[in-house]
Amino acid sequence: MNAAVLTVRPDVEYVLSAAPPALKPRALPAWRRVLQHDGVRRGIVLVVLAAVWEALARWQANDLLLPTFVQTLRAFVEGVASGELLVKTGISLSVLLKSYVIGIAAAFVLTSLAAATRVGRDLLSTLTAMFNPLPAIALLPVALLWFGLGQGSLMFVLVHSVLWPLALATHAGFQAVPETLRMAGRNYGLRGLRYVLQILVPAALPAILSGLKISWAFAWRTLIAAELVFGASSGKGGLGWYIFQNRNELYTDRVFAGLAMVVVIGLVVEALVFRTLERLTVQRWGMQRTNQ
Amino acid sequence: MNAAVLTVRPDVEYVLSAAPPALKPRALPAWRRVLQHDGVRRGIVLVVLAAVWEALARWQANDLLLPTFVQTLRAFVEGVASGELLVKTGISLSVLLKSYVIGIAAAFVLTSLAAATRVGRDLLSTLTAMFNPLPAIALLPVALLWFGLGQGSLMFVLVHSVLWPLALATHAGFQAVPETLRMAGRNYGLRGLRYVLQILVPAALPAILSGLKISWAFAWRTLIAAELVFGASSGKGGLGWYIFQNRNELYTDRVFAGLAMVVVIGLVVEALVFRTLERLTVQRWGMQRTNQ
Amino acid sequence: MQLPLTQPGADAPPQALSATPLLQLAQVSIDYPQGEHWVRATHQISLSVMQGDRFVLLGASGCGKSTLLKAIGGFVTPSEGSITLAGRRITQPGPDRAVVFQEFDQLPPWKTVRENVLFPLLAARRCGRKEAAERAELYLAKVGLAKFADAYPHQLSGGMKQRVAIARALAMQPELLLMDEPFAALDALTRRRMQDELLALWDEFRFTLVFVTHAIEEALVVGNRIAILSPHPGRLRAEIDSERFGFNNAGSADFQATTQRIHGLLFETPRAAAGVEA
Amino acid sequence: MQLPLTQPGADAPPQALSATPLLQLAQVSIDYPQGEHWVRATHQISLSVMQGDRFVLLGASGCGKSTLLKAIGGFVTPSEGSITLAGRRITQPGPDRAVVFQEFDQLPPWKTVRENVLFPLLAARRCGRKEAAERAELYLAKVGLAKFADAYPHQLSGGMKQRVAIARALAMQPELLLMDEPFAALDALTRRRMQDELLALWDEFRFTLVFVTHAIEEALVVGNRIAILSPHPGRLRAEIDSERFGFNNAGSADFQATTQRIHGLLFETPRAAAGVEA
Amino acid sequence: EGTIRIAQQFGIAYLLLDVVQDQKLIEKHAKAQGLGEVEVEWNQISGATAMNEALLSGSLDVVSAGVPPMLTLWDRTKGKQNVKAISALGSLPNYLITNNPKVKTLKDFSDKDRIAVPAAGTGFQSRTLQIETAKQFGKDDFKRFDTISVSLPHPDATAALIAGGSEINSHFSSAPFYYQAMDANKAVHKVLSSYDILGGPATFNVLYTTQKFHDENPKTYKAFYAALKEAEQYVKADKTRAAQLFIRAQKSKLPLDFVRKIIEDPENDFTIVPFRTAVYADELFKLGVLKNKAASWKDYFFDEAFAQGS
Ligand SMILES: Nc1ncnc2c1ncn2[C@@H]1O[C@H](COP(=O)(O)OP(=O)(O)OP(=O)(O)O)[C@@H](O)[C@H]1O
Ligand SMILES: Nc1ncnc2c1ncn2[C@@H]1O[C@H](COP(=O)(O)OP(=O)(O)OP(=O)(O)O)[C@@H](O)[C@H]1O
Ligand SMILES: [Mg+2]
Ligand SMILES: [Mg+2]
Repeated sequence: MNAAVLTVRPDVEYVLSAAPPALKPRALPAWRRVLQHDGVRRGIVLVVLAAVWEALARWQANDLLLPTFVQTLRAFVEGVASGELLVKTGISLSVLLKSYVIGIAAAFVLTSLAAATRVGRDLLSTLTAMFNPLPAIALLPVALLWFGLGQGSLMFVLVHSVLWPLALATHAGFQAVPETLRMAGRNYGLRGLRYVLQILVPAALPAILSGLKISWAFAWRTLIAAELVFGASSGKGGLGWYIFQNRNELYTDRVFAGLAMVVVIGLVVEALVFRTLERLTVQRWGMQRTNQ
Repeated sequence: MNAAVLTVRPDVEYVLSAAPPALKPRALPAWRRVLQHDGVRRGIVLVVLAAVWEALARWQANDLLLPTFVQTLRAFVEGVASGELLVKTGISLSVLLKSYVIGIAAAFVLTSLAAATRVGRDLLSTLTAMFNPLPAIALLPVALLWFGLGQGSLMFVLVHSVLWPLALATHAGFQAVPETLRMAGRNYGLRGLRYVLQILVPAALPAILSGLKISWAFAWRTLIAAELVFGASSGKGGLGWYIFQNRNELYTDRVFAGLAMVVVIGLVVEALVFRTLERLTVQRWGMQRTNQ
Repeated sequence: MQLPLTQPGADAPPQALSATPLLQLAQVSIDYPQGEHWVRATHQISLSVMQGDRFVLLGASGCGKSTLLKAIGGFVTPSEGSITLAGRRITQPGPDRAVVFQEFDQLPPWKTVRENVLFPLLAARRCGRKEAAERAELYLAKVGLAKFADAYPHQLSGGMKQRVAIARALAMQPELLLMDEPFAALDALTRRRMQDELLALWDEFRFTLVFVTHAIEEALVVGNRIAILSPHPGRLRAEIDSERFGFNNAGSADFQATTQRIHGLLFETPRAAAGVEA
Repeated sequence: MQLPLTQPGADAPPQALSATPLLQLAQVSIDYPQGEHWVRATHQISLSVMQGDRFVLLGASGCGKSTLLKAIGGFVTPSEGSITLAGRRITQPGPDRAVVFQEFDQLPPWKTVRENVLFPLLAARRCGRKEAAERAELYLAKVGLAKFADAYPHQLSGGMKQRVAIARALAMQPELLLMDEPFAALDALTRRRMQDELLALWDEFRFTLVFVTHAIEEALVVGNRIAILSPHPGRLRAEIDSERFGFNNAGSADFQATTQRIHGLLFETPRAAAGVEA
Repeated sequence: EGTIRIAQQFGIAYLLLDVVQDQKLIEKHAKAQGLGEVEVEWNQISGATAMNEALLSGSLDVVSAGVPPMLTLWDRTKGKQNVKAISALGSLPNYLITNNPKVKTLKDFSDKDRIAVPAAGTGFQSRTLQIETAKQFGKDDFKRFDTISVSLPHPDATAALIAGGSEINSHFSSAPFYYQAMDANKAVHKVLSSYDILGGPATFNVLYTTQKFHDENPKTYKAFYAALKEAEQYVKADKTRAAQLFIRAQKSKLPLDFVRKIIEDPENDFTIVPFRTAVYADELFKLGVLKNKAASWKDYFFDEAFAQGS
């Protein structure tokens, strides 16, 4: 061993230089700093999409089927200015949020049961496999029987569309929590609900967040579709109703304005709620990468 | 230190006994062994659900809105025996599977891009936030413009319902891959597609599987709902059309038989495809717990 | 410390203590499923840990030390035999046994270093908020991480993570402390400091310690009793008394000789003749 | 080994080698984001690692050893200074530098032990399937895990996982091998065996090794050159030549003295007078 | 020329199209026109909205829906695609029925009642109701009953009415649903018929297409129109045969007697001649729903239909 002796180098000792006391963020060129900002980059994506839409619509030249971006924008601004669009959106949002919260609560109960007992696990996987593929219209008759017309039934189908995907995602997240973390939690004497709340939920938060995003989107889809069917009792129709009415009357620009409202809300909620949540939790905790 | 000297115990050496050469699974009581089997336990859940349904339906006594389990079962058996239900299911399944595969491929492309570049990431999160909440009916006019009536449009809206949730779940899974594993992969010189396929996908498999389950279910939901609207081209309507037609003729038991087919397929796919996949992958690899 | 320390009193003979071990393992075997069959990790191990013992589990890599510790922690159920703590069978984990795991990912990543130390104190309702905060401060200082109290685990080095886990377990001031190679990721000086702290705390509170290590010197210095395990499957090879060793005599001839003897017991194939049936 | 070994030939003076170090760190500083500001992990470190060096990074817990190694691996980008390998700046990771990480979760859990060793060989297209399989067999045997070739990582003990990672890196037979406390989880004997294997392989292939450890003895035995780092932030404290130490003279007076000297360099607050500006 | 893609909705009201399809009448008349083999594609789509979209997107050549949706599309495409009607599909009444014994006339509806219609506010039924409301309560109050209207597909509304006990106690219903409801629940009674509102037998559904299709496929169009005429004769000639044909073509599970009863009902006239469509054109223009005023029904029908009708 050590047969080929390498060049002998002398021992060296160094004087320790003091470290810089406080470090500032490295200066970036201005254009990179602007690009660094999420909103700006996404704004660019949006502008490009709008341009593509405009071009496509002009080329198709069939504004009863596909109005241009500008036409839609005009209808959107008119709808907002007249207050109609905002009122309808408010009605929809209130139903949506209520159902979303109920759905989250129900998913939480189901997955907590599944985390605690084998019966709960069987129940969860059987129920999701059964009910998740059922379209809202299938539940309509049953909903009518139990909740009558109006909000009750609407919320029933909305909960249906929130509950299952969220429960699936959350359960998958729970099951993937690392063994060592589980052991740590149980070592603290945590059991039952406290174990779920203090260990499983935070540890599975990335999965839960993706479930929340998915079910938020599906709640919208279902709401718009269900309001078409359920329509409005006593003139209190929401966004879906607005879309439906205008579609029937072939005011396609207003239809797209209504849909644009859904898109805008989707973008705002993504940017303000979900991104913020991610930044404050999983990214801060190093459980989710921010860059590649 | 060592102030309170404890009882002095002598040193002991032991002769090592040979370990039992092969270990058999511990014997369980017969009833536990039966319960150990997934199918049996879920069967029990199903029987209980059927009983609840039967009781509820009898109590409501309104078989135009909610037929009993037995009535539905009869209609189901008749439908299968006459072949009608099977043919319709076949038509729906073929469209569904095609769209599912296309949706998976599209989601894979989007998430791979997102894994590789920041532009991809911005694109993915903006597109999902925008399009995921849009109901299928909103895409209908555009789908008709581009794909005409029939399978093309149907597949378009189905892909829409598969793509976004799957992309969301997969992306969340990718982002949560532990840093050390990423470094290991990049250390092997893996980059681009090979990195995604050989590191990110298996490491994020639990999240991907839950995304696959969710989007499978939503593909069904969308299919049934879309077939109601699109109806049948040259008499080739699928399960959704079957449900619609029988609903129009007030054969509620057949409507429920059609829905029962969706449920049965859901259960079978869950048990045969997804469970098997989980058993062969994430559970075997210790990435998903099998019990609490 | 919750339990009043049982001192060997004048009216009780010293053997009285050994008559009621705090922790008793009786013919414990533990199996893991592997593919179609089971693999035995530890095989028929019997041990008695007295109140106030600093009991070391020593053995080669893969000999079942962690498995045994997890069984004492209540995380793994033996397939044979029984583990009793103060006469009661261990069936589940609990905050009466604080555990330092071997893995680096034992710290909930969503809690800062300070919150990580506070977490079990508050979860197990060991003490009030204020006392918990004081304890956290104290023990973080003891492991040299006061400056990092507000960092998240992913911002720490491997050794720093282990030190947080140590602080967390010590702050619990449990009756029974289970530590799985807690100092393996630490440099010589930090390790020495940690060992010192541990022994000083033991001196103060006289808790019972079960300590897994793969370093013979550490076993001799930290423990007063050493169980030596043989691998594949883990079986008990010997039990050695090490009450007499400490930092002060780490260079002594007795120390060296015992080190050598343990080395032999650990790594030489046992000669049947030398064995003494227990 | 891909690179032909550069032997100090008769016609080339010995200094010729030192003129072109294989790996050169020039004033390397690395910062991590922490909350609103940055935290400096390593500060202005300059090092030269020659072809065939067994270069040890030694330092207290949290002094930036892993950070430096990750920077050499190409996983972390320095905020100041440059790292060059054979004259080219390191910008990204690659299979020319096999890395053994400090964490236990570096093994893809979806691959068996054997597949884990095969994975980089096939991914980096180091060799054909058949040769890869042979190498995997060989190196798994070297780390004593031939029996566990078909087990999955989650079925292994901590030390066994680390040994798989070692086998995986060795099987790569890279020009530059980066190891981050690879033996920390191993018992005395296993550790000694691994050190032996490593040195034997070095003797055979003369790769360049950068080895992180916190154990002074291990540094002396394994390395031929030791860089000593001071913590918070990590700065270079000294460089020590340790070519002359090996297992055979581990008890010698020189060995003891050097150990003491390193201990002092590591843990005593430096007196400015004693320092020699490099 | 030589291909035609047609869509019908579901139900007995589209009987003429079932006959055309089942008897391959287009193919027959195409040969008579010297067109040779024509390609006929039949689709079933539910809802006027989807029909309109399919027509506008060029996915279909000929679609079918109620008179008001056709008029809306005519109104919106005037000067562009110029969608116009081809022919009627029959004069069939729609009944406003209820199971609330207190409701005898339109004035008896209260806030508590709920009227189910397929598309509240816009569909055939709602528009018809709006015309009557404007007549009874004044032009400004024509949306009075929209607030108690509920969008619900016919079958669900029928089920609700038969079962009773739900909030939905009234339904503006078309055949065969009002037959079923009144058969199954004796408490269900008629409040109003669309014939009362429109002043006599009036067209329910129409077929319509774009100017482009009409102009570019004169022979196919003629063949189609001739086929429709023959289908009308076919139904008139033997109503039992027509009922059997319907059950066969639609794979319907309805009993033959029931279908025959509907076809034989003198109120139901399966004719391609439009009746009283102008009432909608006039009234909906007055209500501001339509922007263009039709001078006569001939403004929104293609010439081929001018021979008869109103
Ligand atoms: N979850 C598991 N599934 C299957 N086998 C396991 C599992 N955990 C451990 N084993 C096996 O049990 C044996 C003992 O493992 P254990 O972790 O107790 O060893 P250890 O003494 O702690 O080793 P080390 O010093 O390397 O940490 C090993 O052979 C290992 O392969
Ligand atoms: N991802 C990170 N984010 C923020 N700070 C970090 C991160 N990783 C390491 N650090 C900090 O950098 C410093 C050096 O960490 P490093 O892991 O290099 O230490 P080390 O010398 O390897 O220590 P050990 O021997 O304990 O493994 C520590 O103070 C640590 O807190
Ligand atoms: Mg271990
Ligand atoms: Mg480190």
